[in-house]
Amino acid sequence: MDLTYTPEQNAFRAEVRSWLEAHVPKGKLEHYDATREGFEAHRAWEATLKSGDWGMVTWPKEYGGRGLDLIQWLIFEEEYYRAGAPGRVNQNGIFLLGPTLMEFGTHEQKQRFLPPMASGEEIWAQAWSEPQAGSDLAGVRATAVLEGDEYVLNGHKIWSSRAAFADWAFGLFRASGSERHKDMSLIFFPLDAPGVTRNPIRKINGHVGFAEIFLDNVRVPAFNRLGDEGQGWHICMATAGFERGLMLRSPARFQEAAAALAALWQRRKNTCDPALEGAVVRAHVNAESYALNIYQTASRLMAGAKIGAEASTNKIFWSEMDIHLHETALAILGAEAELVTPTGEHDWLDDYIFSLAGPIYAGSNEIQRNIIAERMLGLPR
Amino acid sequence: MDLTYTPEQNAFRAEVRSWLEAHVPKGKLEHYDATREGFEAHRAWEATLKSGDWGMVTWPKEYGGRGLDLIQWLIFEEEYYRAGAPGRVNQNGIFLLGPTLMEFGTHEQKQRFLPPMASGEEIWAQAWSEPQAGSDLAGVRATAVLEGDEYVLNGHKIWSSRAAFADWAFGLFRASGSERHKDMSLIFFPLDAPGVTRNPIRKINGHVGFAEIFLDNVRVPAFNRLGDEGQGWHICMATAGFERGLMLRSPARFQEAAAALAALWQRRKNTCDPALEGAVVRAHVNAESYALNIYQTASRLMAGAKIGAEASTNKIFWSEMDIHLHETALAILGAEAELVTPTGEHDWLDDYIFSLAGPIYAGSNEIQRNIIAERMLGLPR
Amino acid sequence: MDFTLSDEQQMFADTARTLLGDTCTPDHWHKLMEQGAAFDAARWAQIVENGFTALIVPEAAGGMGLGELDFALIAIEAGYVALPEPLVESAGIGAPLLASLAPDHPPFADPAAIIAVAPAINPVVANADIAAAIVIERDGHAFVATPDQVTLTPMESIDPFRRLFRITWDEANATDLGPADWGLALDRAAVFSAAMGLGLAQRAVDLAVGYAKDRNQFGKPIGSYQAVKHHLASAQTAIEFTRPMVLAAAAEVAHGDVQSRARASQAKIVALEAAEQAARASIQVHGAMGYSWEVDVHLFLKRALALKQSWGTPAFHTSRIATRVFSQPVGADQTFARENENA
Amino acid sequence: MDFTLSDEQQMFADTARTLLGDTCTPDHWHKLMEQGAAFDAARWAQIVENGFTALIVPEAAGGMGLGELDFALIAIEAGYVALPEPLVESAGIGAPLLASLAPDHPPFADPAAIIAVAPAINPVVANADIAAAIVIERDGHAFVATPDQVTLTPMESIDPFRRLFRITWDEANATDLGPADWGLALDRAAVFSAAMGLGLAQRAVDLAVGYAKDRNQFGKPIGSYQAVKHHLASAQTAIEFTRPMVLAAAAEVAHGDVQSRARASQAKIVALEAAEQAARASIQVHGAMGYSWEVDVHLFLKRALALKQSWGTPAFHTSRIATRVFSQPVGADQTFARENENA
Repeated sequence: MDLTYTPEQNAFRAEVRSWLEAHVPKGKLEHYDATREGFEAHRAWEATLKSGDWGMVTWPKEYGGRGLDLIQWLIFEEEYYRAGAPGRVNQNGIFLLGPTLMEFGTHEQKQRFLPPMASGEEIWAQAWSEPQAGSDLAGVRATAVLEGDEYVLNGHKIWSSRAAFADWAFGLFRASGSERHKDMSLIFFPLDAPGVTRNPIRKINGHVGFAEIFLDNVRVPAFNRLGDEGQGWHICMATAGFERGLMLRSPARFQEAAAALAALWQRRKNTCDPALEGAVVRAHVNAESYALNIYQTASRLMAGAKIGAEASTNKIFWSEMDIHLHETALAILGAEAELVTPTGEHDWLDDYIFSLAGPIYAGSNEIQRNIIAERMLGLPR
Repeated sequence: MDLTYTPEQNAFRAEVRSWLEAHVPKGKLEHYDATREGFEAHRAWEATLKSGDWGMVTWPKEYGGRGLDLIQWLIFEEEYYRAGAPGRVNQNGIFLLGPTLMEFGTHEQKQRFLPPMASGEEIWAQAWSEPQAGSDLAGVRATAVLEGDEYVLNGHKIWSSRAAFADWAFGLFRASGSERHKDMSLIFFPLDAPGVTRNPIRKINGHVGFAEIFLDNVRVPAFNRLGDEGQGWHICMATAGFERGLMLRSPARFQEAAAALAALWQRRKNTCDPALEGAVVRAHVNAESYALNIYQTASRLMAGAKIGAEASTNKIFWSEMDIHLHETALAILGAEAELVTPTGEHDWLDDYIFSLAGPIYAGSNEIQRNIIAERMLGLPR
Repeated sequence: MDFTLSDEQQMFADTARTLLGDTCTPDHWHKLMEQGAAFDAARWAQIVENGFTALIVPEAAGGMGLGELDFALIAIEAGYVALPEPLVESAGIGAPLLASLAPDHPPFADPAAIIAVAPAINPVVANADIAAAIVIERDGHAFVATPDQVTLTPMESIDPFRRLFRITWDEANATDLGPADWGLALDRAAVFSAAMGLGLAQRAVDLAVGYAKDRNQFGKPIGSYQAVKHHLASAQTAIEFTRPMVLAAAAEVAHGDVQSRARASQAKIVALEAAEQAARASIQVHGAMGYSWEVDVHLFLKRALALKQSWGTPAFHTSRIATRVFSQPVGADQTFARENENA
Repeated sequence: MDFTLSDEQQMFADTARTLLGDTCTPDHWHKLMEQGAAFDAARWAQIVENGFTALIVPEAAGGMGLGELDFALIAIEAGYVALPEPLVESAGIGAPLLASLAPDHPPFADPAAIIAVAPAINPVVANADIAAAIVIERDGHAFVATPDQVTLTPMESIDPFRRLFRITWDEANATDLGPADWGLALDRAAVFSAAMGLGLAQRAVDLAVGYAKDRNQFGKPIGSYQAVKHHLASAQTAIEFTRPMVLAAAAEVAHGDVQSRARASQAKIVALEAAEQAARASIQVHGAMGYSWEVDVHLFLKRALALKQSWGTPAFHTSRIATRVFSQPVGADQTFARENENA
């Protein structure tokens, strides 16, 4: 165990920091889920990132990445959040589908899809849930029928994040007449293909972060199927692991939020309940706990280990810590907590509302606790 | 709604207070679960109580009670805890079996069993659980076979509270060969009857509050069966309602504990984390919430209502509030929290350990939440 | 000692529940939100017609002169429907305050008139732009002004049904009504906020129960899963222990002593906590649905957040309870004790 | 930057786990409790023989001169078996403290000798009666004495395996070793208490998992019920996030800066919380069994309670973290920052 950075790692941090200082937009961009303009501003930021070769630092160079290791990734993320750089509009692509493609895709698929994903030219939505299939994904009813070298897709997807404005979506489809986990395939489709209708769904903060998608005889090449026919459930479970796990929730985000909370506290502590200081300190402790856990996991993965059920413990930990942190902020804000923040200021209220979704999406915390109990602890189903 | 006491109620309070001031033992009695001596000292106190006609104030006079209403009972309890009077060693009898006997017993049974219960001459243990039947009481295997006008009892009971020193026990027995909820009867047996063996079980505070009981062809008269043959499950469920409900956990206990906590805080606040004051105040709020809820229930019952699933909400509330209160006390005590208290002082540590049993006994809080969800909210089984 | 409601009180509550439940429906919420509106004139007229705005206004000011407990029962129902109109703020807080100082003030001629309140403890004032009178606190005095006599800056609340304003004003353009009982106004506000919280909490649970019975996952209703049951059972338990606290606090407001102030504070803390807990449990049970604008449970979360912090933060109210705990006798015989009896 | 253990460290931990697991069994706990004893000479001899008491004693005092991380791995295993003997107190805290001041002190001739510590922060001192030396804090100095030079009053702990004493003494009967690094002793104590807490927590969960697989109610193992699963999954989650904190804190103790002090405090807080949470979940899962002396989980609860408050209360350690948060830069790039780099 050596908890110091190498000179190379320190030099890398300095490089990231100076590039970000030169390129991060000064004002806060409108949220990518708020309007088409906000979405496109974030796409432009992805292009800027790509111009510095920062699109997806851990991916191999041939697929649009920079070929860095996980510690470098963590350093990049730390600097990224420290600089207050914009949120990643393509997170469904780069953090969720990307790693899955890397594991299950053919070389041709990787060449086709990864570089425009890393550059933000193609922005992805996920299309897992259906009206009757939320936590119970095996209840998916949308179908994919192979006709020649094309799939014909039909069905109704819902709670598709980013789908209001994105270019592509990936989703689970089943062979006609199949049931539960069997005969499902993971297939990509363009959101502007003939037969696709999307209706935005407003989130409780008013943003159109979700959409429902109707697919009516949408034709896509068989090339768009990831993995073998019928392997969809297996791949989907792997993706869910990524979603809950390492990539999507880098510790830097929570550490910066905890630092902002500490600053808020110092500005307001003379007009607040002094007992709140304990919660402010605790937010810092939680964020460090999370960061150290991720550093440990990164070290283990670099030493050859595979990520397992600890993805579920991560999911529970970050979602609960995020709520605690934002609850504390609202308590500090007191009677002003209900007021919508002027543009440009730290939006504690919106982030609190968003934090409440944490225990729900990417596999509800109830499901995660079942997974931990059954797979880590070996309790019976 | 009228939240003031009548002059008669105030006079009653004064009468209780002056009697208790004259009679409550000055020193703290040894715990009734600690030793035989402690047990007998509490039996002697019950006799003193009875001498003032305070044995069981709400019972009819003909069964050894005083015939008072529930508001008077609450006033009595308030004064009882305020005076620091000894714990009721016969609580399994007076609070649990007594109300059940009142509802299901014959006049002869009431005449035989209630007066010596109210006077402490006969002290009762409960004998519900068996090694394979804890939360799942319908799994009871002990049998009762009618031979002439006697039952022959066989089986193995465990976690019988008070059974190490008590005189009588009541338990569930089933007809040979019957299953689950069917053909069970509630039967009383003397703990010194031939064929009864009892082994004390030490609790985690070292007290022998439990025993296991082996019954080997124990013969008792059929008179000792409460209700009809086979009605045992039904009666037992009613008893469980009493146990969780109004009688066993009078608000006064928690209000006095909250008051003691406030006093502890005031003595120690200069050497403590100031943020603990919030928890001290909260303990008071919780105890008042509980008291007001019980006053409301008492008023409703006096107006003719029946107690329902709210017994389960009570169980959850008092057990969680009790843990919170004692956790707070230990936090105030800090590094001295682990030290066993000298006899005579408020034993926060032992009470904390006892509080942890709250969510377990009298139907675990998990079971109570199921009951609330199914019976109050109407969710499916 | 009697903790039951009278038949008349029960009838008031039933009337309010029927009226508000019939008019303030999910469809109506959606319509208001689409319009960006937070006031329905037709419903307000019905509320006025049923006498709810006159309930605790003294008879001297043309009201019915009933007590806080009576009004609290209505406020519970207002919470149950996330009522947008300022029934509680105007008729529960503003009107009795103004009536105690100026029973002949013109708004009392019209029971539909809205009386807004701007206490020092709140940074914003609700519905000030549509008020017939705004009662403003400064140095313990109450000043009264009309909207055109002050400067109002709209502030957006997370709750789409709260219409808030920052107010700046000049004593020259307002009428000084002299020293006012702002403590009593605060106690009423705390108790009625608590009552609304109780209604919010019960509705959040009821919405989740309805959903959990209908929604199937893994081949059975999600309401049959223990995790769902336990979330909702915990929320309902909090509600059961909030209700008597709110009713007692309402019944005792008029005492105006350290115990009644502490009770009002207790009620506000536990009721808004129960509301927040219930709303969050409800959102969690609704899954992704709970996070969308289409499911109405967010309205209950947002109102709970707003009421929790306005009219005194939880820390403020905890300090009022601490005053009672550490300055007066506590213990089993003190549940209904009064300050003057301990003097 | 590498967060993995070396093969040698892994081997130490495995050896400790085997040795302690083989000798400190439930049967052995019960035997000790029946005897009212809290020290097993045979096991202590084996611990000594394996070099665990010499691990972090400097080579100058005849020790192995290894680091806190190495010892923390042993302390985790000591927690896992609720070890009665004073391995952590003596070899982890007392010995390195005494060795830093007096490497030639007679006890170091015997690796089995017990070195007790009486810091100002603790009201009691463990195992003082069987110590070869007691190191006592006064005014920043360390004094050393033998048990017969001081007055020891036995104090009963709720943990049957903790042997505690209040100590009174006179400087005339002790040797003044001069100013000592009591801060370092406290950091070691915090980190090793945290390590024990991690072991306690995991054992409490493991005991409950074993019980929940075997115990049937309503026709199936109780471990198949969601409520049981979720209690234990929550406890295990806390453990997963405690372990890296404890290891990092141990690896950083030697820095002796505001960050390493905060890290030690963080580790102590989260680890003892995890231990208490796990023990309580385990008791709850055991049902009535969990409340009896026969099921060993109570040992883990009691040790957790004791360690949580000794060597600084949670409030004390929170204030040390606050010092770090409010006096040094915080944020995403500060996870491994050092005070001297920020000077």
